[in-house]
Amino acid sequence: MTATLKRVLLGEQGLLVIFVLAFAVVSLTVPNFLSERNILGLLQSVVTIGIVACTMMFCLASRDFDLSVGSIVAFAGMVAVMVSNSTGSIPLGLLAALLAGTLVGLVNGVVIAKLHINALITTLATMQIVRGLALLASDGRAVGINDPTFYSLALSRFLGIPTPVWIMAALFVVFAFVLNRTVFGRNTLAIGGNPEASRLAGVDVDWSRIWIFALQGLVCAVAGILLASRITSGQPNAATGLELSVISACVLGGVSLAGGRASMSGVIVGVMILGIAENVMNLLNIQAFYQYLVRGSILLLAVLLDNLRTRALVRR
Amino acid sequence: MTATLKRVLLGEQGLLVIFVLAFAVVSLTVPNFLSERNILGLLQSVVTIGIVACTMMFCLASRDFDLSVGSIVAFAGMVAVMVSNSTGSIPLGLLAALLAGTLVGLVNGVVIAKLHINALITTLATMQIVRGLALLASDGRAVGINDPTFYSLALSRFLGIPTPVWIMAALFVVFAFVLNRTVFGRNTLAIGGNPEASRLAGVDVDWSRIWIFALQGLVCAVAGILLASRITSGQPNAATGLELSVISACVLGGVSLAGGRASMSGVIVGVMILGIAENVMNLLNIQAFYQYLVRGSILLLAVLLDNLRTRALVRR
Amino acid sequence: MAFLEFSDISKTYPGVKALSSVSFGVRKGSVHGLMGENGAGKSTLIRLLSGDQRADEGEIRIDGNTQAYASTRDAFDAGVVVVHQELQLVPELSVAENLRLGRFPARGGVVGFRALFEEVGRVLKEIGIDVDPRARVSSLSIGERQMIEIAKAVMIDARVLALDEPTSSLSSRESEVLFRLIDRLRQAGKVIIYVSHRLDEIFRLCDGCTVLRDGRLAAHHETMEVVTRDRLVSEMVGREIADIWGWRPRESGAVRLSVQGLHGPRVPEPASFEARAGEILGFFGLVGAGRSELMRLVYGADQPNGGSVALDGAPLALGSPRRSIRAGLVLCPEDRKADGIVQGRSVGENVVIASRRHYSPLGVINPRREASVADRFIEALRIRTPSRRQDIVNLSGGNQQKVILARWLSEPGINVLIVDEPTRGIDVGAKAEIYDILYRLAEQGVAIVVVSSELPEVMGISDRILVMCERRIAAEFKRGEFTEGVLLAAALPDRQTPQTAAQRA
Amino acid sequence: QDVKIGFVVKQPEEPWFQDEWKFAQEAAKEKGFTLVEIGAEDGEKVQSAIDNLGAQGAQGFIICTPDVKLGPGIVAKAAANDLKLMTVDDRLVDNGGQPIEDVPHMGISATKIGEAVGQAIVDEIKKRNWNMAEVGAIKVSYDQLPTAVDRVTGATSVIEKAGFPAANIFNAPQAKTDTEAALNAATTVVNAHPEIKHWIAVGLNDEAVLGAVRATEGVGIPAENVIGVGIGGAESAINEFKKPSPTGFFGTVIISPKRHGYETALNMYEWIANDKEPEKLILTSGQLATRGDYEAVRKELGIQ
Ligand SMILES: Nc1ncnc2c1ncn2[C@@H]1O[C@H](COP(=O)(O)OP(=O)(O)OP(=O)(O)O)[C@@H](O)[C@H]1O
Ligand SMILES: Nc1ncnc2c1ncn2[C@@H]1O[C@H](COP(=O)(O)OP(=O)(O)OP(=O)(O)O)[C@@H](O)[C@H]1O
Ligand SMILES: O[C@@H]1[C@@H](O)[C@@H](O)CO[C@H]1O
Ligand SMILES: [Mg+2]
Ligand SMILES: [Mg+2]
Repeated sequence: MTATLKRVLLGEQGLLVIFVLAFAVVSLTVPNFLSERNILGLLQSVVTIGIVACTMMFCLASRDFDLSVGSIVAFAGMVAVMVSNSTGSIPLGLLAALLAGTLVGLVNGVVIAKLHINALITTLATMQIVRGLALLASDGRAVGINDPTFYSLALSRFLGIPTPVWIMAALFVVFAFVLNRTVFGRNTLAIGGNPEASRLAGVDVDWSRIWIFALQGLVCAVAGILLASRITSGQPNAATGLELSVISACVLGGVSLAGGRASMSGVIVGVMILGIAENVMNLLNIQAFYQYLVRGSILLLAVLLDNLRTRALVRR
Repeated sequence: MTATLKRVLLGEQGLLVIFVLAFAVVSLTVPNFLSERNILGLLQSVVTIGIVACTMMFCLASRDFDLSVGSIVAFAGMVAVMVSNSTGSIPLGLLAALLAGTLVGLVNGVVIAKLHINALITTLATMQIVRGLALLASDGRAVGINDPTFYSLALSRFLGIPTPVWIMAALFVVFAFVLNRTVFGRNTLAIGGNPEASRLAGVDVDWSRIWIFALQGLVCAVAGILLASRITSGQPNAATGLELSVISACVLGGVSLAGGRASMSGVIVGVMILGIAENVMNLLNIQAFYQYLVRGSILLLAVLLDNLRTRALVRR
Repeated sequence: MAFLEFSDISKTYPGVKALSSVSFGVRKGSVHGLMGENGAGKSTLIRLLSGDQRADEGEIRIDGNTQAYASTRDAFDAGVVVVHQELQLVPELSVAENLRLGRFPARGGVVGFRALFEEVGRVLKEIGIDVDPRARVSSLSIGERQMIEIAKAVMIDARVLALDEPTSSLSSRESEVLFRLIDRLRQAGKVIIYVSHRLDEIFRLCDGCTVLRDGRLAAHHETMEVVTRDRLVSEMVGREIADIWGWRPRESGAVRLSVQGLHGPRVPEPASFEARAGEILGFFGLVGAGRSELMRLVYGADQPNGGSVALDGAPLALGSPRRSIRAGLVLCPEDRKADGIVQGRSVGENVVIASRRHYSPLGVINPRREASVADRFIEALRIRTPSRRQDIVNLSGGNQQKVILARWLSEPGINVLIVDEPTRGIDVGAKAEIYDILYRLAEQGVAIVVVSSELPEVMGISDRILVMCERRIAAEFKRGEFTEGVLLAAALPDRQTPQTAAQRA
Repeated sequence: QDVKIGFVVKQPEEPWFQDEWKFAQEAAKEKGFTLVEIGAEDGEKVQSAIDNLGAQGAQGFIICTPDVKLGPGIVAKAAANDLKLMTVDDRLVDNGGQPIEDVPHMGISATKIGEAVGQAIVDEIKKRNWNMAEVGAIKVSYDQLPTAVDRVTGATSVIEKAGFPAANIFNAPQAKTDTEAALNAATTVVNAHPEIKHWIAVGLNDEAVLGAVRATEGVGIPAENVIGVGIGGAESAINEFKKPSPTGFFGTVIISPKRHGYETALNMYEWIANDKEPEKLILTSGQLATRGDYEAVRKELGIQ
C-alpha cells in the first residue's frame, strides 16, 4: 500500500499527482471554487500565460531567455486593433499583428544567434524598444476597437467553452507534439544540454535558436490578439511583467533554466498552479498585501515539494 | 599608428576605452553635461544601482541570480525609518536595517544552497514576500523620518562630494579587492566557472553561496538606508524593477551569466553607461516614449561593440 | 601489512549495482593497478575514496584507521588526493589558481599571489611541465590540461594518491614524465592507485593489481611476478583476446578525402593530405602538435582562414559540421565532455541525434526506429547501461565514449570517418571490437582518419601514418616503414626549446 | 439574500486605494454586507476579477479601472456576469473616447484636479512676489499613464494662462512612479539650469512632486525658493508637513477617499438591496491643503 503510494508520488508524473491532490483540497475547502463559472473564469485568466509559456518552454529548454514577451503581447494587440480600425478589415489586422510579432521574434533570434549577443540583454533591449513603439503608436493611450465583431473572438464559445481556452488547449497539444515527437523539439533539448556538442553532431544551432524566437514572437502575437479582443482595446501598457510570470510557470513545471529539460505537462501544471493561486486568493478575499506573501510562499513550496520528491527518487 | 590604436581598443581595457570615447563625445556635444553640478547629480543617481551591483556581480559570477534586491532595498529602508522613529535612535535604526537585509539574504542563501532550490525561483519568491512585508509593516504608506539628522546621511558632503557617492566608491574598492585578491573572491569565480571541480577541490560551495547572498542582503540594506535618507522617508514601493537594471549593468560590464567571469571595472562602466544614458536623455529633453527606444538601443549597441571587440581579439 | 584497505565496499546507483563487497589492500610505497572493463566500477571506487560519495556498505581504512570522511575536504585532510577521470579544472582561472584551488596560500583570507605563482612555477618546472603558471587554463590544450590536473595531485603532500586514467589523453612522451613522477612518489613511501586501460603501463608501473568485473573483485595480485598480459585480459573480459589490433591487409581505392592548403587560427601553416577509400590513415604527434585543430578545420567545427577540402573530388563547403555530415564526412571529437555528450539527454537520444534525420519524414521522429537503432548499438558495443533511457551523464567514462562512437557508426552513407582519440578510456575488449568495426567500414570503402596519441595504437591499426610536429605535417610513413623510433623522432621538435604557453598566448 | 459587493482598484499598493477600501469596509460593517477587495493592474486582471466576482455570487462591483478605454469590455463582462457596475475615480469611456454615461460614476476629472494644482501655485507665486519670467517649472511627467498626462497638463495650462513663460517649463520624465525616479529626473533639470533661483514643481502625485523638491534640496536651493504642489494628501504629504521646518513642498490637493470609498459602496448596496439606483454622476472636488491647515482640511473631508 505505502509502496504503491510511494511509486505514484515519486514517479515521472509526481508533480501532476501533487497538483491533483492540491486541486482536490482546494475544491473541497474553497467555496465557489468548483463551480463551472469559476473554472471557466480561471481558465480564461490563464490564457495569456498559458499560450506564451508554450514557446517560453522551448526558449528555456535551449538555454535561452526571453524578457520581451510582455512587450510583444502588448505591441501585437495594438497592431491588431490599429490595423483593423484603419483598414476596416479584421483579418488584415490579425495578419498584421501575427507578422509584427514574428518579426520582433525574428530580430531577437537573429541578434542572439548570429551576432552572439547574450539573450538576456537582447530581449531586455527589445522589451524596451517594442514597448516604446507600442506607446508611440498610440501616444500612450489605449486604442478602442471600431468593429465589435473583433470582441467575438474572445466572447464566442464552442461547446460552452470560450474560444481562447480552446486555442490555448490546441497550442498545448501542438507544442507537446513538437517538443516530444519532432526533430526540432529534440534538437531544442539537445542544444540546451550541450550546444557545442549539438553543433558538432550536425544540429543547426543558430537556425534552431532563430526559429524558437520567431515562434515565440508569433505565439505572443496570438496571445496579444486574444487579449485585445478580451479587453476590447489595444493597450500599450498591457502585459507588463508577463515575462516573470511565464518563466515562473515554466520553472514550476520543471523546465530547467540550465537547459535540456522540459515537458509540456509540467508547464501546464505550472501555469495552473499560478492561476489557481490567484483565483483562490481572490475567492477567499485575502488582503492585497498578504497576497504577496502567499504568492511567494506558494512558489517556494511548489518547487520545494518537487525537489523533495526527486531527491527521494534518487535515494530509492 | 593604427596598430597602436587597435591594441588599445582591443586590449583588456577595451570596454573602458569605448566608454571613455563615448564620454568624451557626450561631454563635447551635450550642453550642461560636463558641469560639476550635473556630474555630481549623475553620480548620486547611480548610487543605488552601483552599490547593489557590487554584490550582484558576485552572485552572477557564481552562476546564481538575485531578483529580490529591489524588495530588500525597500524593506531595509522601511526598517531603518520605522526603528529609528520608534526607538528614537538612528544608529539602532541603521543596525536593524542592516540586520534585516542580511537576514533576508541569508534566507535566500540557505534555501538556495541547502535546499537546492533554483535561485531564480527562490529570489522571485522572496522578492514578493519581502515586498509584502514592507507593505504590511506600513500599511502600504510612506513613513516619514522623525529625526532630521537622518537626512544628513545623504545630504552631507566630504570634499564637496556627497557622502553616498563616497560610500559607493568605497564599496567599489572593497569589492574589487575582494574579487581579485581574496580567497572568497577567487572561490566565487571558481564556483561559477566549474562548480563540480570546485566542490571536488574542497571549496565549500554551499557556504560560499550562502555568504554571497548574505552579503548581497547587507549591501542592499546599505543602499536602502541611503535611499530612505535621500527621499526623506521609507517607501514600501521604492526600487521596484531594480533587479533588472542592476543585472543589465553587470552584464554590460562583461559579467557572464554563465558564471566564472567578472570584473569590478567592467561593472562600474556598466553602471555609468546606464546612468549617463538616462542623464543625457533628460538633458536633451528626449520625449518619454522615445526614451524607451534609446535605452534599448544603447544596451544593444554597448554589448554589440564589446562583442565585435572580443571577436576581433580572437581573430588577431 | 596493507596501508590502504577497502573492506566489503558496496555501492548502488538507481538500476545499477556499481560495486558489491569489494575488499583488498595496498602496501605503503607501492603502485597498485586497478583494472576492469568499462563500467566495472573503477571510478566509483575512486570516488568513494575521494570523499565525493559515500559507500552504501563497507569501510575504507588508512593506516589502520577507519575513514569516516563526508566530503572531499575531509579526504584532503586525511591525506587522500584524487585525479578524476574527467578533467576538473576551472577554465577561467589561471593554472596556478587551479593547482591550489581550495587551498590557496592566504593570510587573513587574502591570497598571496606572488607566493602562489612562484611556488607553482617551481613545481611545474621540477616535474617537467612547460606551462606558464599565470596562463588561463582555457588557453591550454586537452593534453596540457591533463598534465595540470596531475600536477595538482602531486603538489600536495598526500599519503594516498589515486589517478583515474591519467594518461588517456597523453602521448607516450608526456606519459613518461608522469611515470618518472610516480616512481619518485613510490620511493617517498606513498600509496598510489593507478587506473588505466593500457596494459603496458600497468606492467611498467605497478607493483600489484586488482581486477574488477561487474562491480565484483575478479582478481587481486600482490605482485606482478606471475601475472601475464593474457591472464589479465581474460580476468577482465572473461575471454582470451589473441591480438587486439587484428590488422588485416586491404585494397585501397581512389582518393576520397583531399585536403589542400588548409589553415586556421591555430594551424598557421597550410596543411595538405589525402585519404583513400579503404585506407586507415593514422595521425600521430605529441600533445599540442595540432592534430585535433587540423581535424576540426577539416570537419568545419572551426572556421578555416583558407584552403580547401574535397570529398570524392567535389569541394566541401567549409565551416559547417552540418554540411560535412550531409556530404558524408564525420568527426568523432576528442573532448567527449565538452564536444561529445549531450548532458541531460538519454543514451538513446545521444546515439540517434545525428542519424535520425534519415527516418524522420517531415521532421517527425520515429520513436520505435530510434529505439531499435539505439538498442542495436548498445548491444554491439556492449555499452553498460540499465537501458537506453538512462541519462548519459550517469554512464562510466568509457561507456560514454562508446555512445559517441555509436552516434557516428549509426550514420549510414559515410565516406570519410575522422576519429580523434577514439579509444580514449575504452577497455581492451571493447577496443578490439572497435578496431574491427573500423576495418569493416574501411573494407566497405570508407576512408578513415585516426588521430591517436597512443603509439602502439596508431602503429597497430594504420595503413599509413602522418606525423605532426609544432602544428605542421612533418613526416609520412607507410605500413612497414614505421617503428616507434622513427615516429617519435619525427614528432619531436628539432630545436630542443619547446615553446612555452606564454609565447603562445 | 446576502449582499456581496466587489471593489476593484488598479493599484492596490497605493495608499489612496488602501483608504478607499478602508472606507468602503466601514460602509460594509454598517450595512452588514460583504466587501470583496481585488487589485487589478491591467485589462486582463480586470476581466478575471469580474469573472471571479461573478463566480463567488457577488451582485455588483465598483471599479477604478487601470485604463478608461477598457470601458466597453468592462461593461460587457459585467453584463455577462449579471453584475451591477459603478465606477470610482476614473470614468469609463467608449471607443470614441466619450464617457459611458449609463454607468454611475463618482470622481473628479484629472484635468480639474491638475488645474487646482496650477491655481494654488499661481496664487503662491503672487504672494511671494516672484517675477514669473525668472521662475523655472519642473514638470515631472509620466506619459505612459493617461491620468498623469491630464493632471500635469491641467496644472501647466493654468500657470501658463497666468503668464508663466512656456519656455521655463522643463520636462522631467520619470522612469517609474516612485520618488527616487522623480528625484533623478528632476535633479538633471535643476542642474541644467543653475541660473534659475526660483522653482515650482508639478507632477502626477505627491511622490512625484516630492522627488522634485528633494532635487532642489540636493543642490542647496533654500525651501523658500521652491513651491511644489502635489496631489493626493496621504502619508507622503503629511510626513512632509510634519517636518520641523518647512520644505519646498508647499501643499497638496487632497481628494477625499472617504466619499469615494464609503459613498460608492453605500450607493451600490442601496442599489442592490433596495433597488435604489444611484445618481449617474457625482463629482467631488479637490481641496488644497498646506502645512498650516492640512489637519483642518482632512477633518473637513472626514479623513484622519
Ligand atoms: N551517478 C550515477 N548514476 C547511475 N549510475 C552510475 C552513476 N555513476 C556511475 N554509474 C554506473 O556505475 C557503473 C560503474 O561506473 P564506473 O564509472 O565506476 O566505471 P569504470 O570502471 O570507471 O568504467 P570506465 O572504464 O568506463 O571509466 C556503471 O555501470 C555506471 O553506469
Ligand atoms: N582554446 C585554445 N586557445 C588557445 N590555444 C589553444 C586552444 N586550444 C588549443 N590550443 C593550442 O593549439 C595547439 C594545438 O592543439 P591540439 O589540441 O590540436 O593538439 P593535438 O595534437 O591534438 O594534441 P592534444 O589534443 O593531444 O593536446 C596547442 O598548442 C594548444 O595549446
Ligand atoms: O490614479 C489616481 C490615484 O492615484 C488617486 O489619486 C485617485 O485617482 C486615480 O485616478
Ligand atoms: Mg571510469
Ligand atoms: Mg588532440
